[in-house]
Amino acid sequence: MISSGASTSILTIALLIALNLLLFSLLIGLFRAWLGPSVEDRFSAILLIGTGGVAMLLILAKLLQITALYDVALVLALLAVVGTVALTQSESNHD
Amino acid sequence: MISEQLLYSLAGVGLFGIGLRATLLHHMLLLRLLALNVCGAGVFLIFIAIAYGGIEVMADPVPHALVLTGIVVAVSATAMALALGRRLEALNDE
Amino acid sequence: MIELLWSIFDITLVLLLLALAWTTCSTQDVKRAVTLFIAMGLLLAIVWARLKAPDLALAEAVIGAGISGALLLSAIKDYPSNMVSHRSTLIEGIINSLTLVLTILMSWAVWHGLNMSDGVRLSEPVISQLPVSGVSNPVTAVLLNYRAYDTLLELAVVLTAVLTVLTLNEKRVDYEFSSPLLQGMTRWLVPLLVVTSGYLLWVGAHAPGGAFQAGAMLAAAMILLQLAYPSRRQEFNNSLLKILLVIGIFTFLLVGLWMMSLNDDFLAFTPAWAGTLILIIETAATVSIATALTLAYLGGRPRGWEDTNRTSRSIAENGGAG
Amino acid sequence: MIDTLAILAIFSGLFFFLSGSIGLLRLPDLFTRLHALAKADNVGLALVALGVIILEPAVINDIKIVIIWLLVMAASAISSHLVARHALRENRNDD
Repeated sequence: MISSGASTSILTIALLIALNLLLFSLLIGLFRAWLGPSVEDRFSAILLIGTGGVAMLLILAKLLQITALYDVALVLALLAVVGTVALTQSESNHD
Repeated sequence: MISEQLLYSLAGVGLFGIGLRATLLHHMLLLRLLALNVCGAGVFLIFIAIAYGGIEVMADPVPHALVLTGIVVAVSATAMALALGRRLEALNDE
Repeated sequence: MIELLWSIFDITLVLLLLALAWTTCSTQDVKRAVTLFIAMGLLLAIVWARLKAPDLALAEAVIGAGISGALLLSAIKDYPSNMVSHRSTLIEGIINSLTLVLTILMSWAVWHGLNMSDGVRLSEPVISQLPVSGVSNPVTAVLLNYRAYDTLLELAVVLTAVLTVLTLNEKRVDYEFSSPLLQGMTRWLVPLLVVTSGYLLWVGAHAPGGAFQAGAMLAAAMILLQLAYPSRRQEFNNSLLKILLVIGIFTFLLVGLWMMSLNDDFLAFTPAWAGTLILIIETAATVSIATALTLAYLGGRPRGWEDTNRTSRSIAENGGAG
Repeated sequence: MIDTLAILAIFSGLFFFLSGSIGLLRLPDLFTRLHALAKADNVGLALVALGVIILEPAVINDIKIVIIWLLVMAASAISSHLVARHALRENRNDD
């Protein structure tokens, strides 16, 4: 495993603060999922978690030195659209 | 600092409790199914929390493999339960 | 400082997870519960990543973002969405107190267990046997070599679940609308999904990945095709589907029996061939899992399935009449 | 020096993430919320990805991150379109 700049503590601290802020921003976004009112509103919060999750995985990959987490982020990005499509296609049918 | 193992396994216990309560309380099949899945996620979380050893240490791979099998089985069981529920609803409508 | 920041992150993540679980479980609104559940799945993927379990994060990302979202969202319309019901106060009280007691007991057990002396960690024997397992990713080694029995039975569980789905229902009615933008995207996204699925299958030997992740990815590609081209009625080749559905478990059994003839033990791989055998098994399993999940998403038999499968339909119809 | 640049990029990305999630929470209706979301999706993730690329020495991972960013951009555009269209159609059905 390549040990890079992440071993320096200033960078680690900065990345950790960034990680915390990202989680905080997801927390704010999740209030929308909780409040609603419509399904679309809730779903827009899920879209935010998808993107925020990708960003968090990128930073975590750097912090924990696990390169496989880039693959996880890639998968999340690839499949981000499938859930949306399932939501928007399935409901228009029944009314 | 508190140990991550303890924090995450307690969270797993919490998820299990929340899921179990809702499984017993709800009448509707789909909601019960979701609650059961939350329950399962709690169990997985306990496993993985115990496997975790620290930032620098490699985690124990055996619980990871167990939970991976568990996730596959959980998804299959969910799919099966959804099909059963759909059949049940269709029968109720008749 | 670093430890403090990690702790803040951990505690926030755990609280967010618990809050999401609570809201998922306490609402009576189906759509709300399903969306919150999907959000919880995505958050769980981050938790697995945080706990250094990239294999699980990968599986959870594929399942949470793709398969279970599609499964549950398409299932919503099978259920009435505004059925509000309550248990009587007495029963609710009993359930609440029982689960509370159980949760406290389990917390105590976990706390006590973690405080005991460190037992034997299984990771040491796993790592020491890794050179003869044929792969270098320990999780894949556990799944397909040391505990291959489990994975064989796991495939059997998947097959059983899908057979139940197929026996019970017809395929859902196709959707009516699609968007040209979506179709344009599907046209280049599906090949990308298929390539990534192959990559995950291949990389599983030495890094996180493997049959299940690859199979679920392939299934997501199929689901996307199904959703984006509703007007183009896909006629499935049903005999081919049946073969694909069982090819994984069949190959697994065949390899196991072959190894039994050589090494006197079911699924005891010869170290020199283990890598190749595992790849063969995983490829077959990927195809089977993808077929199984796609059929599970469709919610039942595709059209024309009965023509070769009359008995199961008559059973289902008798069940319906009775 | 390189690290400072990366931290700068990541934190400017975080600014967009935070404003995106605050917008998601505070804006009055679904369509404006989707508009806020696009900021986090496109610019926010782009800057975070840029920061991680600067920190990541392996070229294969850099390529992965660029692909992730492109995928998220495409997915966000399609998702917003589908969710908004779905909302419009459902409302018309209600009237």
